[in-house]
Amino acid sequence: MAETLLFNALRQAIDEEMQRDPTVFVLGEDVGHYGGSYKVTKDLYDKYGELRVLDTPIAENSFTGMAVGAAMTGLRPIIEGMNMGFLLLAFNQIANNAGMLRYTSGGNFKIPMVIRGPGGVGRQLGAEHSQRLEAYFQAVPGLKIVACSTPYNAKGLLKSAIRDNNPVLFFEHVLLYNLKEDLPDHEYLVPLDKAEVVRRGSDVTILTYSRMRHHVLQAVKNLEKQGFDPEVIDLISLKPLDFETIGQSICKTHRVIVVEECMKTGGVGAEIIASINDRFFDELDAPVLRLSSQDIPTPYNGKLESLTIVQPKQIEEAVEKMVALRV
Amino acid sequence: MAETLLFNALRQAIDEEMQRDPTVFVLGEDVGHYGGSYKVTKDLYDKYGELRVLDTPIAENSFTGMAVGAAMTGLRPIIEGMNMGFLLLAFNQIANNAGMLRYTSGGNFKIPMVIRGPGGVGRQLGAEHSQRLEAYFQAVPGLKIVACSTPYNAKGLLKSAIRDNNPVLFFEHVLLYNLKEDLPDHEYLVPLDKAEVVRRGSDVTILTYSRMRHHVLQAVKNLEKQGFDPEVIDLISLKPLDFETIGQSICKTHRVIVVEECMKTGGVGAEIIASINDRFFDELDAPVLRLSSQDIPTPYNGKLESLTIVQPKQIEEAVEKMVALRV
Amino acid sequence: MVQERTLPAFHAASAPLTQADGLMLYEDMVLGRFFEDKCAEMYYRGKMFGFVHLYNGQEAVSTGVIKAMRPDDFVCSTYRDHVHALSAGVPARNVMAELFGKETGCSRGRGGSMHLFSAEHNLLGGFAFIGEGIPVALGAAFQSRYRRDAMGDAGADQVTACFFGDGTTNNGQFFECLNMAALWKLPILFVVENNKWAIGMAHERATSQPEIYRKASVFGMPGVEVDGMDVLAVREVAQQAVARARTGEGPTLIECLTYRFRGHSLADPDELRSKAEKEAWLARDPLKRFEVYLLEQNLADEETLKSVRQRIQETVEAAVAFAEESPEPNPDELYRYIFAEDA
Amino acid sequence: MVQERTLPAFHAASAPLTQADGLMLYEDMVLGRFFEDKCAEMYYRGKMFGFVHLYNGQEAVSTGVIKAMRPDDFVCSTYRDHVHALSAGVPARNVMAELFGKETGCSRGRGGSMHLFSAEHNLLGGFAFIGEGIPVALGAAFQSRYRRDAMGDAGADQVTACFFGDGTTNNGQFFECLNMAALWKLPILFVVENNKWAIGMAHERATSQPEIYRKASVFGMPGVEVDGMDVLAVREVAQQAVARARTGEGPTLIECLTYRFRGHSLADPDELRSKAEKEAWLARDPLKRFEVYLLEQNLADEETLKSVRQRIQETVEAAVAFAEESPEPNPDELYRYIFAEDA
Ligand SMILES: Cc1ncc(C[n+]2csc(CCOP(=O)(O)OP(=O)(O)O)c2C)c(N)n1
Ligand SMILES: Cc1ncc(C[n+]2csc(CCOP(=O)(O)OP(=O)(O)O)c2C)c(N)n1
Ligand SMILES: [Mg+2]
Ligand SMILES: [Mg+2]
Repeated sequence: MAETLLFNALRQAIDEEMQRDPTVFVLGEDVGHYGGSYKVTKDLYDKYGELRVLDTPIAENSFTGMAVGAAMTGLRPIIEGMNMGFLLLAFNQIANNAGMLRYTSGGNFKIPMVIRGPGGVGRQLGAEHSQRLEAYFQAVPGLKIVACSTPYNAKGLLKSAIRDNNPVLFFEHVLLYNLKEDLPDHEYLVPLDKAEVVRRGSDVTILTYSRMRHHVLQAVKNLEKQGFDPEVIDLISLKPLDFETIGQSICKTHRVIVVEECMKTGGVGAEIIASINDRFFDELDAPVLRLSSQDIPTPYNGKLESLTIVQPKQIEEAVEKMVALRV
Repeated sequence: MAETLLFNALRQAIDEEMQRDPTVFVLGEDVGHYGGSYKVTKDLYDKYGELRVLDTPIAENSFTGMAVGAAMTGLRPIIEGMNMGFLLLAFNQIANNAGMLRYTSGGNFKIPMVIRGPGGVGRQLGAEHSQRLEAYFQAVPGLKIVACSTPYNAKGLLKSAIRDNNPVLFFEHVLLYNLKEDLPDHEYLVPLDKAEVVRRGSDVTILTYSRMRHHVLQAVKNLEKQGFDPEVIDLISLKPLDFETIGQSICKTHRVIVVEECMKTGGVGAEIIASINDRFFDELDAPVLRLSSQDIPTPYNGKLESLTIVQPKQIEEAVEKMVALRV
Repeated sequence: MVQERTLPAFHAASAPLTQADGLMLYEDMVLGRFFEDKCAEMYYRGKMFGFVHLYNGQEAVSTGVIKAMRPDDFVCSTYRDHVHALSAGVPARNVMAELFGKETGCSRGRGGSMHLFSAEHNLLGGFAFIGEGIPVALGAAFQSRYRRDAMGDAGADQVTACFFGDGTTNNGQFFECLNMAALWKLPILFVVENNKWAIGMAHERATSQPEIYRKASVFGMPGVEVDGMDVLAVREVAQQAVARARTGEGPTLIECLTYRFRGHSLADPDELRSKAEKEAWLARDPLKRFEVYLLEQNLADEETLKSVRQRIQETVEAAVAFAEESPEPNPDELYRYIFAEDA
Repeated sequence: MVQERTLPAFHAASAPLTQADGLMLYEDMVLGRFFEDKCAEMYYRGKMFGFVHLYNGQEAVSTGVIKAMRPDDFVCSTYRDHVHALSAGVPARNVMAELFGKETGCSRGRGGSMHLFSAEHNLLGGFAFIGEGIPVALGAAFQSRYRRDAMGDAGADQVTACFFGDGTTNNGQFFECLNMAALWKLPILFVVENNKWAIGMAHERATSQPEIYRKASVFGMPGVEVDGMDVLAVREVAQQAVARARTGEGPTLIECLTYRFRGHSLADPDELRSKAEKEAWLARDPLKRFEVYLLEQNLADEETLKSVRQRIQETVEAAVAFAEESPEPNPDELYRYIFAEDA
């Protein structure tokens, strides 16, 4: 298949799954006529009609709850959060109903739904449109949380998420929609719960996800030249975390750096470090290094914004410090 | 002063601050005529009238936003969440506006407001009324988060929170309202950002907060008989964490147990452990032990419910294991 | 005391009732009443815990609406859900067992009073938070339309009834869902049980326009008010609304004027409602009123009614015995039902 | 193309206008227009970033409402906030500097286009999320009432105007706040700028009842519709609403029928709106129309208007120069303004 842009990879995933299963439908703001703010549902309206590609009023809490009700009664909704931040208005439906209802109902209902859309820090979009929401949602019981990072995994993961019988919060990154990659011609799925070892190495384990995968790889290019050999793991599944893959790496390298775009306080990195403490403390030769974005609303000014998130240079320095200086 | 119940200590705090400052007012569901579901505002309506003790319609998102607007324009609202869980409906206003607006406005406005009410796992109240919400809110920039645990600190902390010029999320515990304690006759404040060393000791540092403080103390009674000497710290401030107090203790004991009612994944304990890793890794003789509640919606059944949260016996065992066996 | 609203006129004669239907409605109302009385007793005896919200006084609404629906229709409730569950066909013993927290409860003891669910009976819940059930109900209604119009299943004509209180109609989800239901002509009944109070908040103190049914008008949706103490009146408006929904004509907002005979929950001191108000409404007890009607219309004699009551009393006692004897959930299954694979 | 709504009749003669007022309104509208045109230019030249939502076509609303208020009244806006900020008195250079992300911006470069704030000018924001400004505005209005009635400050008669779009009126916060405003008689104007579209969602596809002003009726609140392309018509309804609010009579919902002349934001391809629709509305340009009116009524001659335009053009150019020359925020102050103590 020709080079595919990430947003088109997502579109293909949705298209294929809608074709395959008539209970799959998309709903959200401007997903229909407009084709989605980031073109992920472009032209699907013409193909599937207004009920299967449902343009909703701007009522996040209620259309999310509506999707829960539809999922309970046998449909498989895919909610597009035009920006995932808007779904803060639906926090109650996502936490109490999508996440908890199955358990609280004693297994009466299952809730196969996907909540997907762009998150993360964009390019000068301002505080509300540049959020790091995984921190807010990671404690919700019953939710699976996934972050895609390449056209290949975006497509395969989204297909798996749509087929999963549980609610999946699916994060795309607003600055990755135009990544390109050759995708296979045949159908494929990527499992939701497996971290991806992006680069094998022996010096140090770098745990990352979403856009930061690319910042890490940029740093790694320079680090390689200097003779460093880091192992890079893209977590993919932010909840549950794949501690099999993470653990194998730690037992090999004994050093860990977490690189995340998430808020530092209470972020995904915090949980990773706590879990490493729980499980692999004795394997560690040094404290885990936590590189997160700053605990501030994302400022609009470009320079302040760059200071807010982790930059490749900082990752390089962290690896150098940890590996070369053996601190 | 005579023995005071915790809910009355809170009531006194509000009463004194309303008396002192005419811009302080309370709003929420049933805070007026009804006197609050847990009687924290009992009779204040008669004393201060309907605008200062404002009964709101059941519209959490909007009355929270209304409080933000009132705070921006010079009032000092105290929101009562009848149950703090209901404020999940106000997540957007709490995160984007209460928490972030000051920063995003470049300091144009300050937002002195308190959002208080009962949280935590009650006695068979079911999943939605037995939430552990600090996990959901801890990453919000700009928020201070406080958990009171005794009549004395409840009163002093709430008074400080009301006087603070920032948004404070103030957690009470639904099962602690009837705790009794002799309170001083004179006015006092308790600082929002200081952890409380509840018991000095040398074997191990137990970090806890809210109701779990009492579970810990119950465990400690038995542990003392066995000759253990744990240091017990009530965090009080869940954000920011008081790492001065925490650090001093760790440098003394070199062993840490976190006892929280919070969800394990992404809970307050996760952030504590990650921060200890960041700051005091070399002081640790063993991995931090994390005792959290289970990552499930709180089940209604009493036995399952007890299994969901940490019990004193488990705390005892954890200390024994950590200290006696030196694991 | 606030002036009571004038009730809309309703002449039972306009809706002829068979004897069988009359007894079926009566039985359902008696079941609701006796079940709740038993709950109060069990609560005070320490058999059930947490917040328990009883339905006494409002039985005509549950019975009038749900018994106008088909068993394959959907019902969505609130924390005041026992009686809706019963009307929807969930056996009393499974509801009682749930309140006792037992494995045989309709939510397997995990839910409790405010979280009753039964997939088998198309009971969508039991929602403990105000208003959050409305969007969920909307989803079930959307699903019916979707099956019919997007999946071509002509038989997909299920209707959804969504119950909630006056206080809830000040919450945004109510309005958001009225709009979507009308916009997409979804087969749903929004049934407001206006019992004049939201815990301690009198309806007029919470809303700038107390006539809730009128709110439908600005969504291009029919809104009707009905005497919620008269099961036949409720039944009639429900039948019309169900018929409209079933044939694809869209939603209806039904405001039932009713009253709860007990405090908000069993933990509520109930000090704010005046004695006069309570008495005025108690005098309109829907159960007594329907009894009188059945007798007057010769649809039943004292004997028959008594035997119904006896049978229901036995059902409720049996439910308690069942609940008592049922096992607790297995502690090893603490994590079961988090994910769909744990079925 | 959807049939356009019939506009409510308005006779400018009924609201006599002084020359000074005429020129003041004209100047404000010109400022709004020229400022936004300059923003488009600067955006394409890479001077500003992110989502930038321009106001072209809607100027009669901002000017008509805000210029009917006092400087100490409150204004609350959305992401489409530049022109509201200007009408509220925030100097063009501070708005422009904000869009350039400079320390001299009204939000000190931290906010950007969708987050304009100015405590000095009682501009409450700049809210990037739909509807979230409505409750905040309500809070400012509550504060006025609180100062007057709970703190005894008889001079506390400030009014708050809250602006938002048609799409936003399907969000729960809109309804929740209408209710509270009416219930507590708060001094607030809910100003709906119905420009027929919410990004790519046509208003009729998003709402079951497109006449938004009617929604006020079920909250016991006056609702009026007005030609949003006619600054005098807007001004008149605003003046009445402000007077009502000021004297304690409560809120008003004002629906302004208007249109945006550009895409939703500068990133929007704007492919869904028909050419015919755009042309029909462009022909009703509020600025041109008001120009004609001023000339016809002899309130100004060509010369005067031209000099106003020239002056405003200079103001806007000066704003750009100011923004260009202004310093970036100090990186050391990355954490400043998180807490009140960092003032
Ligand atoms: C989101 C939310 N807010 C508040 C509550 C607390 N609460 C429970 S019932 C109730 C009153 C509801 O009144 P109404 O809708 O009239 O129903 P009724 O109880 O009268 O049947 C309130 C405020 C809640 N459960 N959920
Ligand atoms: C809570 C939330 N949901 C969605 C959006 C994305 N969004 C931005 S503007 C807009 C359309 C708003 O339309 P309208 O209210 O008519 O205002 P207009 O842009 O036409 O002025 C949408 C959906 C948002 N900013 N916030
Ligand atoms: Mg009620
Ligand atoms: Mg619009």
